[in-house]
Amino acid sequence: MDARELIARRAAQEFKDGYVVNLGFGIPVLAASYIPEGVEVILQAENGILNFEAVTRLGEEDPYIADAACQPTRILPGGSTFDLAMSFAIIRGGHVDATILGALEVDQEGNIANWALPLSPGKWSPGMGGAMDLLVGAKRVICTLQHTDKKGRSKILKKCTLPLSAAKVVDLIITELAVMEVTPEGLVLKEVAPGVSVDQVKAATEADLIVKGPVPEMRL
Amino acid sequence: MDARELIARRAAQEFKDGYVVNLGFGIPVLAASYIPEGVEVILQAENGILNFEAVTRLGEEDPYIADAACQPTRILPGGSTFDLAMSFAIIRGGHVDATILGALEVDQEGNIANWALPLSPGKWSPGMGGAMDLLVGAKRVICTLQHTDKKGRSKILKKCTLPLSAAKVVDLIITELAVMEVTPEGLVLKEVAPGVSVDQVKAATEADLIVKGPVPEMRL
Amino acid sequence: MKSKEVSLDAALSHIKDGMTIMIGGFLGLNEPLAAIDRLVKLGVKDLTLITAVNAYPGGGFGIGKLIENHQVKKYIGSHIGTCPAAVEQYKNGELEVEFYPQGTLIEKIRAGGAGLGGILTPTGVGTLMEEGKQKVTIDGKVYLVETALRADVAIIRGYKADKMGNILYRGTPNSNPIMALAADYVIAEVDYVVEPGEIEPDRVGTPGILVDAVVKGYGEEKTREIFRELWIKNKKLA
Amino acid sequence: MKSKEVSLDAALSHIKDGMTIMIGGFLGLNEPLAAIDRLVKLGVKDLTLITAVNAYPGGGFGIGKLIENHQVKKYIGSHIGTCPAAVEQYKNGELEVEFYPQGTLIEKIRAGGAGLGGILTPTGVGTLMEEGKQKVTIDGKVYLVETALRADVAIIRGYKADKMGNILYRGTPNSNPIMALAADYVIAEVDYVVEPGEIEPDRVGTPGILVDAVVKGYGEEKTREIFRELWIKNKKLA
Repeated sequence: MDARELIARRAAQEFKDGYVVNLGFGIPVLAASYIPEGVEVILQAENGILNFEAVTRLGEEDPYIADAACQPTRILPGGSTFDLAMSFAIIRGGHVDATILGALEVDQEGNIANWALPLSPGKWSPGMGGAMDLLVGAKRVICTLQHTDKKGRSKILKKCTLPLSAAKVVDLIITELAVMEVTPEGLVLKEVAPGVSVDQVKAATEADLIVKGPVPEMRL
Repeated sequence: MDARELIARRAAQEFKDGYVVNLGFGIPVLAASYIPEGVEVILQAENGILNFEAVTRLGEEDPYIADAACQPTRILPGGSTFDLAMSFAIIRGGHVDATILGALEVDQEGNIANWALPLSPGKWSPGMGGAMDLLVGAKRVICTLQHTDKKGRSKILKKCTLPLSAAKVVDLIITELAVMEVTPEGLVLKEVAPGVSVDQVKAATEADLIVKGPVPEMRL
Repeated sequence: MKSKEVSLDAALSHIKDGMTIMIGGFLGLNEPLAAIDRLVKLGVKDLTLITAVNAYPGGGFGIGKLIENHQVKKYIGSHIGTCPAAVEQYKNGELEVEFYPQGTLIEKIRAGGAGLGGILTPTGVGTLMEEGKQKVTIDGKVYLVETALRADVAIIRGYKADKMGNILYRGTPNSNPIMALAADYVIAEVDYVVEPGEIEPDRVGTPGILVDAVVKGYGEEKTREIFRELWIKNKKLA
Repeated sequence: MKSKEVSLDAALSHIKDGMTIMIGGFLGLNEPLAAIDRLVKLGVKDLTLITAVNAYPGGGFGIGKLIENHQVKKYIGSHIGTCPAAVEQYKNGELEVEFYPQGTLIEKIRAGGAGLGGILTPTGVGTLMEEGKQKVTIDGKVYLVETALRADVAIIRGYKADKMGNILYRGTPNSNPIMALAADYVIAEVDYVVEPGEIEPDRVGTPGILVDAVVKGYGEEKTREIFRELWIKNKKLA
């Protein structure tokens, strides 16, 4: 199992039956493939749909319906479409139970940076899309990302260095090494990936990690 | 012709072809009966309809459609229904060409009072409904009212005494005696009713009336 | 997926004395009449009631009954003149009244449902509406800060609902779709309950995720009778 | 009642160099593709372009063409990453970019259309979005003042229009119904033009009074072809 699949599988454990969820691109969308048996969730996409699934077969696509990545999409029974103002009323208004989003950096205070990479001095790219509203509005924010960057530097920081998407909003961080919860006392190590030790997680993490007793293995 | 009919007939002369109009209860609604030949207007009601007419015959009513007075109503071809947020987006957003509203008092600065009569100290009734938004949002505000109250006191004042509905918004005032325009210089007497002299209007008016040359008779 | 259809009493059991409730409708039309009649029977009291406008002119109908039955402690809306009991109780001090321009009120409710702190409106500037409110100046123009408004429970009226709570409206939906966003518990009274998939996605006016309980109201036939009788009595139909 | 249906060129003649325009659509979907292609031919330039998000990933489609053709001086939206030309021009200083969170942007546009001065949002507090903005505190919570946004011209995409300009949307209407309120001149590109009365009042997503010009786009059949080709090319359909 590669890192992406591991993270997606663990993230899928966070789905609860009946949850309304909005999934960011990449690993979060992948998590939908691993929803546990008996759990039904309702997907929300910020372009204005509830309760949909991807269409992949030629001839079944509808050129008036797509998801937030403009992929061909089918509305499921009980689904609906609506305009962007309604979509973000749903998102910002606390009507989404959980969002799973990727990040460039996340820190022990629950700050998250996922919209801005430096393009040239004072200029950032690519932009936040709907992420800032999701981070502020969703009842539960789950952040999925690889623990370290390509150079091995921790993306789980004491303090984010890139421009924030939102301050103090992240509830749970899931990486290929660990599951960490943002609490009022700080970042608590909740689970370690199979075959990974607490010390290995600590070594890969710049943030201060609180370890309370024995840390169980990641639920998958 | 009684005072109400006279005012309504004159107000109807203000309708222009293609106008979107919102009419207050009483005389303004009556004005719709006197729309000039060749002029088509689109009625807007604040509960959320465009392009409608009253239904008066038993069996033609629809218990899911009514106007802003909850009178049975029929949508005309090209009409539409929508929610209150959209209705007031239309009203406040400047998408209504003209509103004709009644008033308790109006003054030479274009202030208007039409929502609050004293009920007991510090308490006012009946409330403004949609009037305050219409007054602020409609491109043109036409105020229809009887020139004086039952005791013969002018309702066209130097300064309103009752709580305002909106400040400096009235464009035109139509009474059974005269038509007056609110201008940056003050209140200009534009027309007098048939058989009414300028002096009679002045005598019945507390506001300062500007008279520029001979005043024509009211267009009806 | 568990059906959201429940009995009227099960849904209304969420309304307790002293709560703030929003009720959709406009002077009686597309108002949840069955739920209101039942609330009158149940007698919950000390309610703060939020509606766009008040009762059908003259009262004795829809939300007018709640006020006439002295169940409302505070009324928030744009107008009370159509409900003699509201005017009387306000005058004698039994009923507290908070007025907002109708366009402001619906935006306050929308803000409450949309996670906004409030909106900036030109409506009410230079009037009593300014009292106690913050102002913001943008490009030299003054706006009132009107803050978000929410309720413990909203009772809305739709035409059809599916069992997942998706609502299709008919005619003038007025305040109903906005209130559906702005309460902790949302009850939708409808004429028909259908299976998921029977309401086209394009026709859903309120997505089911916003609705907690679907209840059957008086149904279409009785609704037709009720309004026919009302409008004949008030000389609107001949 | 005079028909609002006009030719594409007659409608687009209202767009002049230097104007601010809003274009509905979401990564190409329900975007007014025919009007955009024609605008590229016409070559109006120095535009300020407002869209919810940018072009279909990779560009070369819909609004991406306007940017690739160097007709846009300033872009206002929530994201540029899907449009390589936008990123490149922003980097080299040719294109000015103003970012807003998508939910903030749509509320700014809605405020512009609804006569509000702006809205108060929690989104962006504690981030770069605070820069240069007023804040309002309500019950101890801080909100950003996000001011109203309007355009000279909006080009929206509907499915059907009647000749009075009433628009019926199909599928995900995204930013179109909101932009229809917020411009001085509104052009609606649709697949079908029908007579007044042929769109049910309940189905009207944008009332005709908001629309100045109705133009026929590529039509439903060509739209199906365009997206089939696009999605096949991008390996979304097999």
